[in-house]
Amino acid sequence: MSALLDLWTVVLVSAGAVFYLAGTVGLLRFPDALTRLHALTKADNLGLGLVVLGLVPQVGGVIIGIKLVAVWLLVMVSGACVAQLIARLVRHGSDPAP
Amino acid sequence: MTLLFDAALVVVLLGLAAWVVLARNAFAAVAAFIAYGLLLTLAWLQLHGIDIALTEAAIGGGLTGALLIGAVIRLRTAPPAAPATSMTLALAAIAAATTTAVLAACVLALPDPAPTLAPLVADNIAVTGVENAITAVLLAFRSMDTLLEAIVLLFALVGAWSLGADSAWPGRPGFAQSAPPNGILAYLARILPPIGLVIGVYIFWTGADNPGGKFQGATILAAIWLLTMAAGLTDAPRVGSRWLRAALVAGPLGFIAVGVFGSYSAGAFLALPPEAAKPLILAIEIALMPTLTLILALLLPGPPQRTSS
Amino acid sequence: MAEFLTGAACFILLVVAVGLVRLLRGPGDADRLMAVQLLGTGSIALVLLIGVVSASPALIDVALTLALLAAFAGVALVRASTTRRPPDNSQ
Amino acid sequence: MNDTLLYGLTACALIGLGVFGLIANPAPLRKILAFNIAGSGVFLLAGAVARRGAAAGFGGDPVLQALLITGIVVAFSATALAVALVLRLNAVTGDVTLAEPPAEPTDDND
Repeated sequence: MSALLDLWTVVLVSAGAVFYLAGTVGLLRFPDALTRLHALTKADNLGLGLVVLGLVPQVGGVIIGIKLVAVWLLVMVSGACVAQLIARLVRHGSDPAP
Repeated sequence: MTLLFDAALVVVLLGLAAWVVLARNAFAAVAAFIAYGLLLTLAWLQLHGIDIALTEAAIGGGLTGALLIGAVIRLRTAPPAAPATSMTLALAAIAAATTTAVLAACVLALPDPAPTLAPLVADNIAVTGVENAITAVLLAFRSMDTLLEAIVLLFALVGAWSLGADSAWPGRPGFAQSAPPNGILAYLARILPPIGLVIGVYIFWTGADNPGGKFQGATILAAIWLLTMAAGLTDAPRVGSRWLRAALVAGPLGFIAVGVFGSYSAGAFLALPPEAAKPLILAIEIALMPTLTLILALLLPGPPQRTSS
Repeated sequence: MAEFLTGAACFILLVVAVGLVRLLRGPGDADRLMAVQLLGTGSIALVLLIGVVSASPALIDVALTLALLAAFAGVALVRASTTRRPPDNSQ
Repeated sequence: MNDTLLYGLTACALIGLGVFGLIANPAPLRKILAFNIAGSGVFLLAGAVARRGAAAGFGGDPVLQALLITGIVVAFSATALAVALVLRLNAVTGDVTLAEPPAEPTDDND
């Protein structure tokens, strides 16, 4: 059972790390601000989400596990809102060098 | 493996610090400074200072970033200052290199075994009734420092307010903010405050026994209040308002009252009688919390700017 | 397991650090802020990983604080860039 | 090379960088940033010293760590006051420096 949980952690944390890599590659390679924003939100939501889900079996406590997931939910809410705000800023040209 | 992580962290920290100092674009420097603050939080964790990491996360990740971004954008229209002459640059380089060299020599010469007060704290912490050693130090063993800190914060706010123009006195700090009531910002400012209130009070409350405490909790509450101000849902209070001024001095006065009580009951100013140590520590924390929240939040919008609404 | 998680932490730190190149290059404020945002999310993951490795659940509170305040830099930028200030007559 | 030595030496380098920026960079806001870098270097140095003092079941000397928390909060309040001063100076004079303006503007600081 514990080996299975460890496998779960290894697979999900690795997958999360890959999404961080994808986020960085997108942030560096995509041509304009809006597409870069698209890459960033993947790292926000999926990268952190997979890491959190991977870590849940390792913390040994339901309350702590719930707090872990709460961290992810908070990041998703604020990440989504900030992405919208930044996108509007970019589109309405308030940014000096779009 | 951990040392590898430390080494990578240190390299990125130094790179970001160099960028903050050397970048040509002021906004880029501020953005790098925010990133630097985030990584500093990780450095504190690696140095086993969880309480410090929590403080850095709350202040560096929230308040300082917002303060500096607001300032750098307002200063964008200002004419650039005259660039430093090569003489100044050379002097700066010499001063920096000397400082670093002397300090590095001191670090390499640190005594071994290191002097520490940890055993002393471990021996006496039971008297205070709290389990978090940091809280015990802040509110029992070195409470004079904490009292003076609260007063310094109050002075900083008074200093910032005193920069306001006469015509704006006693008005509200900052500029009037408005946002579309159904927009994203207003949405965020309605979703986060209840959660932030719970987290802030939790961090404050758990501080007696676990990492956390009034500074971290107050910073979180201040940040949440600022968010609602940014979305136009609330407005900063008038600096002349009586309740505001009363709340600002309530914390330090409560602290001093406990101190005076100590000089009667335990023989010295700020001494805590052992049988009542924990309730008194809690009393100080509860008295300081609203004051700290108000000061930390109102330091951001700065001096009063407008007398109407 | 600790070895693997520390290795993952190293990997994520390096990856988001490389993302900081966007902070150097810009060109807009929004691009620079996005690099900071990625680093912020990365630090939350790192705090959680370090917390599990060192078996100290209190670190989750640090991650919770970072997550709660993750939106602040973005909100400050949008607010400062879009606020039309009244002419300053306070001289 | 142990971790306290690594962080201690990093702190020294950060203080040096901060001192350099404080003297070399003419823009006041950048001086504030540089001062904060130097300040955080001082904190980190104290943090490394505190970590060396780990004993009696604590991960670091709790007295020093508690004082660091005080330091970080006070540093924030000082930064806020400094920023308020610069903004007020800019609002009153339209400029950000107390020095005489340069003969012709340069685009050093965009």
